[in-house]
Amino acid sequence: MTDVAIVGMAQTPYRRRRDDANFAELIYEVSCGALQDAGLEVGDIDNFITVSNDFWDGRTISSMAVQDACGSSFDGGRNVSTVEGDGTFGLLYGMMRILSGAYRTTLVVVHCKGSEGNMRLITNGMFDYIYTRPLGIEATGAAALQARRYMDKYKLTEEDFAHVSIKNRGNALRNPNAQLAASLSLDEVMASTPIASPLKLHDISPISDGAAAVVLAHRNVANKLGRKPVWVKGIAHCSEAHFLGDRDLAEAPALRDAAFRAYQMAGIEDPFAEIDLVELYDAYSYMEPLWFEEMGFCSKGEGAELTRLGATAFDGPLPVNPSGGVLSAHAVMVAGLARVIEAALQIRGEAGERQVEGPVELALAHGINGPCGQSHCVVILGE
Amino acid sequence: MEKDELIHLHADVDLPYRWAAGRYGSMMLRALRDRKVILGNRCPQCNKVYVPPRVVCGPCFIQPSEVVELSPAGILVGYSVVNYHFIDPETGQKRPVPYTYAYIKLDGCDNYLSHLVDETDPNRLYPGVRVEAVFRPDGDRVGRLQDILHFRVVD
Amino acid sequence: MSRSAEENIIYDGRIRMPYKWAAGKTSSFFLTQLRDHAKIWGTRCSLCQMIFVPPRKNCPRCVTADTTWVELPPRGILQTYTEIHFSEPLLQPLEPPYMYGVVKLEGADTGLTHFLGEVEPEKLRSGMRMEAVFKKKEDRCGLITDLLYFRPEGGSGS
Amino acid sequence: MAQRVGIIGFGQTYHRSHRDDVNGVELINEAVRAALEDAGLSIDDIDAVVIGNMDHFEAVNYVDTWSVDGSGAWMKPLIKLTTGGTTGSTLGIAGYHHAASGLFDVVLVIGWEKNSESDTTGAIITCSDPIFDRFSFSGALPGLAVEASAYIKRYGIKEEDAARVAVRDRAHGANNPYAQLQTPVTVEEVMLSPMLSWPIKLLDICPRSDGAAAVIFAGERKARQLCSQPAWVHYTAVRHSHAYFGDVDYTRLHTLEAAVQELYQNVGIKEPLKELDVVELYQPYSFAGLKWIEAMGLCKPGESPRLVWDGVTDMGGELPFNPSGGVICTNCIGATGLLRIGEAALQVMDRAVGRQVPDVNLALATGFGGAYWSDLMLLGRRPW
Repeated sequence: MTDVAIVGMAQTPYRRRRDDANFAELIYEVSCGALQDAGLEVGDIDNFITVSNDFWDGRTISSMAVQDACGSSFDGGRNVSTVEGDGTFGLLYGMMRILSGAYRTTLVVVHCKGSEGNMRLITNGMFDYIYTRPLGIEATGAAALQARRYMDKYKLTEEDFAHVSIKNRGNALRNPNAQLAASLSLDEVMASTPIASPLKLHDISPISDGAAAVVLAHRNVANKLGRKPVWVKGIAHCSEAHFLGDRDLAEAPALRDAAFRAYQMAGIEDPFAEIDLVELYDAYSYMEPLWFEEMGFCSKGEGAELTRLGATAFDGPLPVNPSGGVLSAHAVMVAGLARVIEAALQIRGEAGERQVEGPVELALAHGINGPCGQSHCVVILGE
Repeated sequence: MEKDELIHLHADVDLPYRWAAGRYGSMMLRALRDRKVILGNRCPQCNKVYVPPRVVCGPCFIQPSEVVELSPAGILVGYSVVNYHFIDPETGQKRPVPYTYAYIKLDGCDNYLSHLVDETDPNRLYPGVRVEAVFRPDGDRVGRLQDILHFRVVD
Repeated sequence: MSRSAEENIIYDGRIRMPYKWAAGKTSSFFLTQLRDHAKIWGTRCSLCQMIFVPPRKNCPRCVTADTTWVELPPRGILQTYTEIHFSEPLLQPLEPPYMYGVVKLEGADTGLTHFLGEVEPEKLRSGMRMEAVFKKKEDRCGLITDLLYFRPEGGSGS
Repeated sequence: MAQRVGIIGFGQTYHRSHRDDVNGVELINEAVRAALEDAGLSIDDIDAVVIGNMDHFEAVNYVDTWSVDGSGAWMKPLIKLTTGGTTGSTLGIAGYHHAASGLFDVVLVIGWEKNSESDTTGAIITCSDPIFDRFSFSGALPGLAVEASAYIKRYGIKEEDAARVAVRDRAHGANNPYAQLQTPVTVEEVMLSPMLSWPIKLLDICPRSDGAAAVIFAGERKARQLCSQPAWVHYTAVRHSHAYFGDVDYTRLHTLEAAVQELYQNVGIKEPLKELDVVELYQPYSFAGLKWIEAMGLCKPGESPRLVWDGVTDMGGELPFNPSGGVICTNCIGATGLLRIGEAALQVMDRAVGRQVPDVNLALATGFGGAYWSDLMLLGRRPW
């Protein structure tokens, strides 16, 4: 349990191209939206965190584009910092700066326009330049190696993964912000274009443009606001080795570690029984069961079976990605904060058509950095 | 002695981008291309006029809603005759030097426009000297800030 | 005026820059041994005894720089693989479709990611024994691609 | 949960123009091992790792996950921050908040750069807006030249005054075995060095360096347990305003003025010249050593040359600046701000071998970068 709550949030719809808006315009939209949602003025915010990536933006110091738009230049300027990584890490650092006693309120903003760069070149750039980059490997090729290893180790099939795409793209039909929403059949997924075996087109998240913002507040502020605060009950992050060959790609010990520490902080002993909803980073279909298992919701190798049985369905006992997940909209870095926002909306009971049945008292949101989920951040949100 | 040989890896990193100018940027670049006009926008609170026009006045956190046509002329606030060699990250090649990089305060505008001046003689360049925009001819303008070829010193 | 009437201006540009990365002493030894002798070397941490390929100047887990060289055989076990079908000419050194795999060399504790060759993708299985195929000596230039690919041990698996 | 925080260890590489003997990950590891050794810790004692640099100097994306083998962050909490020239100070401030939040006790903070691996000016140009600024932008020099020339014009400052600042830092750098430039220079030599962009000459500006820095922050209980004299973090302040280079007021460094005012007010500093004992100023060129110390309220506008010529900012003066030799002697950009913090910490800890200022109670470290942004961290001998 921590003393920090989410008191405001906003996100843009996620679309393949937002040629009508530059980074500052996306950020100004969500900054104003999150402040309005919180019932606060920009002058009430004493700390800002921007999240962006210099490769995706094609700009060194990519945060420069959004300093004015997030409000950090307001009235002579406020304290601000910039995280380069998933939005959940921005949330984490924003929280730290409140917990340290330095600030009372924090606006966390994140943007990415996947439409403006070349995803394959940009993600090739995250691999080591001596041994791996010259091979031309990038995010999807690496993910395919992980998917194959996971299948082989736990005797899973491509059909197992297809069910995740069917579920999440189906969930996205209820989410107006989603980019890809469809009622897919098993045959359609299985027959979709091969990209990097065993991954096919429908196993892979789209490239999206979008932005998101969250207002964090210390307990003393949060309790005075009109809105029902959504508390950050637990949070933890962890990274494992970089070289793909240093890792057993069928395992995610860093996620296991982060989830364990986040549960400890939140006082969770039995995650499956206690957590009501999960929004996790399913950049590829196989990631959902893999992450789900490492979060301790079931034994290793059982995640896909649970999906097939409907346990993680929209109306199942533990809905996973009722928003449609990253498979339905993937603005890189934004996607982790979008998971947080989706989980928080469910706790507030304000998720509209995608509101799951029954009360959501405790939810898990998750973000990743680096190839094949090398680094993870787990956030536990609650009433 | 191969043990002492140090290897370098050479890469010509080439990342293509298609940056969107956005609502205000597009408005300005269309006006430049179609009408040879430089646009700014004015903050309704502090009355500052900005170029390029933008979605927000940072100090006021308000949309500068009023779009204004700026004069193509103004004063040179600061400049630097660039004489040193460096790689232009747009081409991967050395950018030709010398050239003059300048901050220009257009008449009616409160901040500066970064651009080029077609003058490298330091005797003709000084802060406060008047300069004016030289536009590319009709048909050559494509909707970039480089549709202003450069600024020139007005005697 | 409707928004659709407003043309969005796009700036088609690039970041294009030459980079010169230093491999450093440790990787330079690995790359020159690969180039000159078609040999693959790893490093052993004197504390945890783990053998890493590619070699590390310091142990990534113990952080100590107390590591020693170990020569590894050019063969090992296939841990995972993929066949790449998508095309990205700005990036790919080979014409798709082509294959990547992770091969754990005999005696090493980590796998090496590289191309796979001389095998039909449907014949690939995790756990297969693989061996390294090197470029001809005159074509080797001190890059990781001096190792051409791994193929099933004993020659073509197709 | 909130706790006071002290710096308990600092390590740096020997900074050089080219470190071809190590790659980036290995360079990082040198600083990490040096910091661990300095603090008497092993990597197992580290609870979280913070790292940063500027992506396009080395063309490495996601440097945090890429560098795990060197940073020691394997199976540890790891985060990356980057804000341009202020990256190093941004990282140090993040290290402080990691520990101060109570979420982590011992935090390893790493800043690094291998500027030899690309064209530094070309890479800096990529920080400008790609549509409106980049085709004309020419790196760091022109903006600084505009700032310096406006300052000269307004206060009648002489180029020799700035040269004296460079002379001071180069003299100090001779005391620092880690500095890239360790040979002193004279005012005449600075004045005769090639003119790069009037009034800035070659010896007025920083070099480009390969190097890394690592600083270990700890919460109060751990800090007292692990270190006999931690450098306690008293306050941090940051201003990152402006989106375009044409928005900057080159006659005043507003960001530094605002950050300094916030810091002085909250800490209760009324006479900074008297109350501060040493400053590690992120001073990328000599003129900043005049104009910016005025922005810091050390003297009235236009009066800084007198302070500098009188030796007030020299070793042995009332308020020594940059005992390490500062940025003019070493500039591995992503590490530079963190080097300021680490060097300031050494001064507070009384461990700045060969460059120690006597009796340091309060040390100020600054960061500079982006579109004329400023960061501050105040360190003290006693917890605040």
